[in-house]
Amino acid sequence: MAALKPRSNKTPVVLPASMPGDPRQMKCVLEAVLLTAQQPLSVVELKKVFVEEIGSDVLRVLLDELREEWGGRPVELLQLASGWRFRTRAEYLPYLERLNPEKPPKYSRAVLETLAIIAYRQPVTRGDIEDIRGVTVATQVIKVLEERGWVDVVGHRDTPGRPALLATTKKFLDDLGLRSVTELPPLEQLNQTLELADAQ
Amino acid sequence: MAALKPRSNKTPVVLPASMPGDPRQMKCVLEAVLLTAQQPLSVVELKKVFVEEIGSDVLRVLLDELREEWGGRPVELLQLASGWRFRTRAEYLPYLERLNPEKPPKYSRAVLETLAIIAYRQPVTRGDIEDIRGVTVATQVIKVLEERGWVDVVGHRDTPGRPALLATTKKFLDDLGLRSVTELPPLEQLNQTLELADAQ
Amino acid sequence: MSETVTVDPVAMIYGQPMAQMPLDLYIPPDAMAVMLDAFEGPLDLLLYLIRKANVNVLDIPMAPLTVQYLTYVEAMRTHNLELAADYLVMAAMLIEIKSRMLLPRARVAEGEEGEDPRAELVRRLIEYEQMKLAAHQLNEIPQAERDFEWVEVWVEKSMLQRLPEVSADDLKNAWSAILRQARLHTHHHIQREELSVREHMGLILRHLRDAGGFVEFVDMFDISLGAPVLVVHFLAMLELAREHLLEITQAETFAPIYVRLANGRVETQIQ
Repeated sequence: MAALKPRSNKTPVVLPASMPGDPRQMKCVLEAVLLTAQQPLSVVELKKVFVEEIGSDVLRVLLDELREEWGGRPVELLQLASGWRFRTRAEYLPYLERLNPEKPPKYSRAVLETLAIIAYRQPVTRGDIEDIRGVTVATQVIKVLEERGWVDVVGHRDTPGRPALLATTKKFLDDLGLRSVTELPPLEQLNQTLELADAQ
Repeated sequence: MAALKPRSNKTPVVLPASMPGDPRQMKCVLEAVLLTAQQPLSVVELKKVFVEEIGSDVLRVLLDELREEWGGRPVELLQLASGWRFRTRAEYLPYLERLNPEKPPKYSRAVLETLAIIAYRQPVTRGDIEDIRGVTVATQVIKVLEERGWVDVVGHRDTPGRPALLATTKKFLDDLGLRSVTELPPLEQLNQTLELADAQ
Repeated sequence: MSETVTVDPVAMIYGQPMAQMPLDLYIPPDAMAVMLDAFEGPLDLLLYLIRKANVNVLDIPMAPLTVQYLTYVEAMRTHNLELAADYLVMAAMLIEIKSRMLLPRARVAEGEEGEDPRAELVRRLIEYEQMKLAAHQLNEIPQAERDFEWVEVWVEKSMLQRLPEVSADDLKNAWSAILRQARLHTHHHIQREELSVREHMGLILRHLRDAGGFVEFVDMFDISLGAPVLVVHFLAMLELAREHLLEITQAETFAPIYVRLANGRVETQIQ
């Protein structure tokens, strides 16, 4: 009966001779296994891959070499607590992100209003911001903007307590695609629009 | 009002300069994206990865170069029906299996013959398959192929009962490393003495 | 074409003469059961018989084939194998073809013979055989998961710090909200300000900060920026002086004018 062979391991390709002592071939095997693994692989697991008995020390040397060989590549071999694993380098994540864009996070109203006040009224102190918003400004809010590199302290007002004067930075303008603060939507228009809207 | 371009480079990570004209950098990006992809990526999808506009022809040249560069490696870049993807070379399977001894799906002759008829004669109805095989086709047989994602219903024949028309999917081609149905092995032209494949 | 029927029958099966005993008919019952179970259907069985006899499919000797087929079908029955109706349909078809071949061929037209009664069977056998081989070849193609694995390198998404995007419009909207709010608290007024003056106030403070808090007046201006910018810059400097944020000093008439941060102190917490 023409019973079809269930498995087709009749690839014409010759199996790589992975005798101990062919480190290059062994590294190829490790590479294939690690590139397809769904989780980190420990040295114990990696040893199972080879028919022959392989010392942990030998394997470690091979893994270190493999890691070095992948040094300049977009993907790096890492030794983690639970084993070895390939990982995409951080600088390539923005490209992956572009492929599967997720919704970007949003700043809270407090952060946005604080930023607006600093942008339109700079330089301002935290007290000024609180006066305008009518509420206390949490330290965290200013910190978020400072860490983003959008706002920094440009001086101190010569009043009791010498409060820090905050202003927007060049990075803020760059990130918003502005050449100057004057390119922000003008305030007078806003005032008028608002008055019109309120009048109706 | 300042016309703002939507900015997406808000990562603190410095983007590698992937200006058009730096094919090496672009290939690194392609490599990173393709090595991590969970399914084949089409040229259209790959273009989205870059900030700049890139011609399909340029991309194809880069992909071909990348495929060649990976030539001697345990992992190969393939162009499949739904796009490009890296996969391990067949000769490394024994090693992978030792790590993960889970038995791969093994199909009965009934399933394989049904698959062949759908692949070579598509679109076909279950009745067509039964005519060719000379036996009733069990529902289970079709179900196995549908669950694997290799076969699906593409329409209905305009005859009494409006039987479903079955065809193979892109996943079927991808999983077999093919770009198109035309790459299936050509049918044997049998007209003289019948010789079975396993005739000895 | 039908000379095979002239052989003396050795047996009668289903009322049909059997030309010779199928040569391989005796098989131990257990093996027989396994073998019969392996046929995918009547076409598969017929192909097996034809291959065994090593005959041309285009010139099938119907009588012995039919006899052998029926023998196998009978064997399946006696082994209580589940016998699909398809096998019996095929048996009927074979007998019908065979009997039609015994009849003189009707002349369809001058010099032409009518269709061979075996034609349809041959067509089906060839097509099935083709698909059977195709199935075998399909199975030879390396398959995902069975013969290779897809590469799927780990991506640690948390390494990508996703920062919120803000547009100038967002700021405008935030400002509108503030204005509405401010309107409710009428005790303070938000006036229209010359924005560029405010921007330059920041620039001047930064300049002084970076220069160590003390700069000669003329060095505060970049002539290349043009008159309007210089005027705004100057206004900003006056405003800063008015707000006591900087001091402008001159030791004597015509001596250099210096601009320095109020108190002359450099803010150490500035990076």
